[in-house]
Amino acid sequence: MLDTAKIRADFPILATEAYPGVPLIYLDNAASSQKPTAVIEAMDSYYRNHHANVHRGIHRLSEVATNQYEGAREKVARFINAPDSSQVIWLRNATEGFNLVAYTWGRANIQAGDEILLTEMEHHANLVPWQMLAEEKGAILRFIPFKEDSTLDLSDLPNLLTEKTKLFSFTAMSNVFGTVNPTKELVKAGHAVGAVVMVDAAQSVPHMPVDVQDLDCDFLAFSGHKMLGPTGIGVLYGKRELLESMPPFMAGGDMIRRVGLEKSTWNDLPWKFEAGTPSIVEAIGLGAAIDYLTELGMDNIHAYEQFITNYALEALSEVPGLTIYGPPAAQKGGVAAFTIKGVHPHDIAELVDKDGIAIRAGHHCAMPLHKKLGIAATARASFYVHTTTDEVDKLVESLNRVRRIFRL
Amino acid sequence: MLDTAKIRADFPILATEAYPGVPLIYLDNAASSQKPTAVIEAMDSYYRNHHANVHRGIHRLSEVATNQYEGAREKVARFINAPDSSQVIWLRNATEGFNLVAYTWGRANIQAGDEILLTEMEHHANLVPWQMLAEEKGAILRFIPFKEDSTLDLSDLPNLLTEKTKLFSFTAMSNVFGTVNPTKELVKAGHAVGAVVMVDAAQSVPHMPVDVQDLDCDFLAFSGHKMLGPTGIGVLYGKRELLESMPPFMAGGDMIRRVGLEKSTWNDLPWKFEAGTPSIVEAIGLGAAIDYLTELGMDNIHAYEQFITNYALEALSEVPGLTIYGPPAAQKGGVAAFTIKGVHPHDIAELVDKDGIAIRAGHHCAMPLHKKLGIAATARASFYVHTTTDEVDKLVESLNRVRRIFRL
Amino acid sequence: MLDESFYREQIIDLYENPLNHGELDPNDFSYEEDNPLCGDVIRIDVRLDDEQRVAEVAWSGDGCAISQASASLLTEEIKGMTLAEIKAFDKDKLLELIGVPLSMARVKCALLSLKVLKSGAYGIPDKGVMRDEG
Amino acid sequence: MLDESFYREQIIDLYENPLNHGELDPNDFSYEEDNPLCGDVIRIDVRLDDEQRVAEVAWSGDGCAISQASASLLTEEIKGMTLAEIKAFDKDKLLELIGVPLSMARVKCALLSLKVLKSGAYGIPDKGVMRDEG
Ligand SMILES: Cc1ncc(COP(=O)(O)O)c(C=O)c1O
Ligand SMILES: Cc1ncc(COP(=O)(O)O)c(C=O)c1O
Repeated sequence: MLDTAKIRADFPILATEAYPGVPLIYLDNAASSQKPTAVIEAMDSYYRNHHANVHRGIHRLSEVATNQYEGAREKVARFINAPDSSQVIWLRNATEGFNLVAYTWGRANIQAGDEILLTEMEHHANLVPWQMLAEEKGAILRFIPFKEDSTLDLSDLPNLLTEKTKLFSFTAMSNVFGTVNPTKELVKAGHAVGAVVMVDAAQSVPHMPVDVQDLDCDFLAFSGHKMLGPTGIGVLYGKRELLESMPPFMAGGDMIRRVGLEKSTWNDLPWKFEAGTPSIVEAIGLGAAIDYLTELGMDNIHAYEQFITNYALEALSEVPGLTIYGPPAAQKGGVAAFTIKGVHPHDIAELVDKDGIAIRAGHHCAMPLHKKLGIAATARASFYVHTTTDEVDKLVESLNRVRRIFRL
Repeated sequence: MLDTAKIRADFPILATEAYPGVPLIYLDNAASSQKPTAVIEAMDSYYRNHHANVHRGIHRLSEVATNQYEGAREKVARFINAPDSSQVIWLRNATEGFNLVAYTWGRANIQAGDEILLTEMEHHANLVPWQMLAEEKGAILRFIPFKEDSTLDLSDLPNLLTEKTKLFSFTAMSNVFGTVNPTKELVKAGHAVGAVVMVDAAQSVPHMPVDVQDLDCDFLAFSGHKMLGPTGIGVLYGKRELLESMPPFMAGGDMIRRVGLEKSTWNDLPWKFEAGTPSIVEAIGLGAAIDYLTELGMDNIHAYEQFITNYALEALSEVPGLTIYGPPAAQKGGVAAFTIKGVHPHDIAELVDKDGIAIRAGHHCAMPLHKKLGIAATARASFYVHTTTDEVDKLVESLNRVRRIFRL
Repeated sequence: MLDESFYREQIIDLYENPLNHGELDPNDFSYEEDNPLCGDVIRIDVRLDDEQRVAEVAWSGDGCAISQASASLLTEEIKGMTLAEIKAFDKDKLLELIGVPLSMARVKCALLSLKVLKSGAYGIPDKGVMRDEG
Repeated sequence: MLDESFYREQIIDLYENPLNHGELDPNDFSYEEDNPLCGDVIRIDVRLDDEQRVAEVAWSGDGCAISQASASLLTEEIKGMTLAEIKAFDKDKLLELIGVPLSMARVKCALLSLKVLKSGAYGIPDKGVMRDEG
């Protein structure tokens, strides 16, 4: 099991106070994670000692910067077991990954009448880019529904996933329910009908071991800021033949081979998809985050989060009037979305904040999911390697006070 | 005049050594600038004390993060005198700005036979996105040539800039020649024929006062990392009516108002163009860089760079066999691109690097410019607020040693 | 350290027993909008008298205690006002009526009702035309 | 602190007096490529003998001292080699021939000639077909 006391000492922000005398309890990790000292210092030290633009420079600083930057790409490749680091494309965030695939692979391959299969539990990032593509091309969006127990209803899959399905994109883990979907099986089902399969790994890569070769997915995207890394960096993994066959996304410096006034040719992978000066320090920071996560061990992290989630679900269920959305802990990552009868989630979040507890309230960028549940918003507590049972207890205590304020 | 000794103390990297016993002389500022302590610490402190995802959160951290992040947007707006901060769109880098406009405004407005006018001195960032757009739409690219003296040849402008010209995009300052183009006059000429005018300000905003209302340009893009700010952040300024009329670029969280399974509606400016978790700390870092630049004063910075460039041009001209590309110092920003007869620019850059001097060699992402000059590459020294005459002298000394090694 | 007085009794009272809650049909203007941050929705329906003053007003919708209390307080306050007065209604006035210190995100909740009201007030011609046609 | 011995005399010698410089026309294969980093271009033309061994080789192009010296050294080295030997030519062997420590960016310069040579060698069938047609 993880040594949370030791881990907490690695996160400077966890020693701060939300309000004078009120220590911070950070339970908003699914929105964005905090950063350990090792990550902050890797970036700080880079700027103090090594910064230069990458790739185009012969001088030593540029060489050092390029080595660190490309070294971070290799760390990512190893972390997700990509066959080669050239299949790791840097993005701003996971969201850019869906847009990149929609604009490049999508516009080149999706035609009128083609179907794109998603699920009803997708984050807007894995929904709206496909809506735009479908509208442009006259393609059809279809959705795998979720059941009462917040898991996907696969009973109708043979009708939803057919030879018309050109793309199948779904989340490995819901950021609201926490549902961990059967990713490998779904990839296989997609391939069986000849679909290209993309995985939204924004919530899975930070919290459990992910092996892209084992999953056999065609594309997979995630964000650095949710996995102890900096903002401004994300990753798209893709199968080589696909990435090579795709037109570039953005154009500019570094992504070209030769440029004439009228025509240009493209650079090799991964640079073909990386136009202009990239997020250099952010890549290096993500590399440091991966070192930190690897040191803890993704299996250990997953096991610890199972434990703390289980603990939280039990503790929360004792709050009168509280409803938790999502499957039981065994099928669930470290998030607990809930409502309390008689108190709007906004009011819950604001009032527990006064106790120093940071949770989120809203639709969590999953409006259709909430619409189907018939609610506008939920409150959501989400956990990570530094979350303690004591913090969960404090949340429960605070929620009980919220109820009292609302005269419940 | 700027107090360079005082300024240099603000840049930790300037106190480092390129090789043991060899202090760093950083003359690659046009590729990417170094960061003052104030910028590094603003980001460091944010991660240690305030990080959270922005916009969607009610808890205090999210509120603080959102305030800092949106506060940085206001700093940018004031810095370039944008009418409103909602016209400041965050990008990864300047390059993304041209791509954003090409994908959104461009695809909605450019038709077969329309003309896009550029210049022969553009960076690939302001060339290749238009090539892709022109190819998709059957539009025609035209180019304002440059003259022997490295300034634009405007004699044929009435034939190049006509009612067929739907878009006119050009650089305010060439990153190779240093030529400062008559931006305001060119914008006016573009508007006179009804063209939309975009300015590449990647090299101007870091080095001189820029006022978008005075220029009256429709779009303007620049990068944070070239103006003492972090990597991973850039800015697109646009006129409100244009930005409002444009479809979104990338889709996902934060850029939407309502999301249904089949259809979504877009958020207000600027968020309509900002999908997913943005580069939060990078925006804050850029805000700190703007504070630093403002404190020095953009007029002072420009005057100092005129001085140091003048000094460098004179000193370099004494090196036998050295040719400088670009106009005289009065029309030129702080870059000096040059070749030495008998030594390839690569060899120059590598050999001066051994003296601790970082300069760049290559096409500087301006292949067509070099092609027209009939050369594959130049060496380029580029200056900033911390560059001293002593550093320039050391460069000249080092170049003379390069000549000796090459038996010249 | 939960400041239990933070949600003034009044807010909770109004949340439990809202003022002017309901819908008016027909009405002289009606407008509905949501806060995309959280999905709060407010609709305000207004009937004017012969002098174009607010004769009747009702609000409906879903939302947090702040946005609901704000809608109650606002609709109570504007009774008898002219359209011009509504258009000039200052947001600080509403925040004052609410009377509790609000964070930025909550200010949006608090002002949603005012935004809806003003959109409706400015939208009258359009709405009118639509009603005439329909 | 400029290490003047860094560019070994040999590199400068070869830069001043390249070996096997020129073009071969006709040839059994010819390939040209650039290093997009810097615009260096190398072209290598090869004529094979009856045993499919390199009989004649010439290179042309523009570039830095490293890429030019590398082309001289490589073309000198492969004379008499079979296609199979060329395809198996190890890049470390070439770096050894160059003999000066190189930074990453310069390793690309140094290996450009080998990349060109191998591309040409692997491309023979295509080239052959094209020549037959033309
Ligand atoms: C004139 C000019 N335009 C555009 C760019 C592109 O900037 P970035 O690579 O930060 O997108 C640069 C810098 O390389 C430049 O000098
Ligand atoms: C499941 C899921 N997908 C995609 C995203 C988008 O991530 P980002 O905002 O970093 O692009 C998120 C996070 O908000 C998420 O939880």
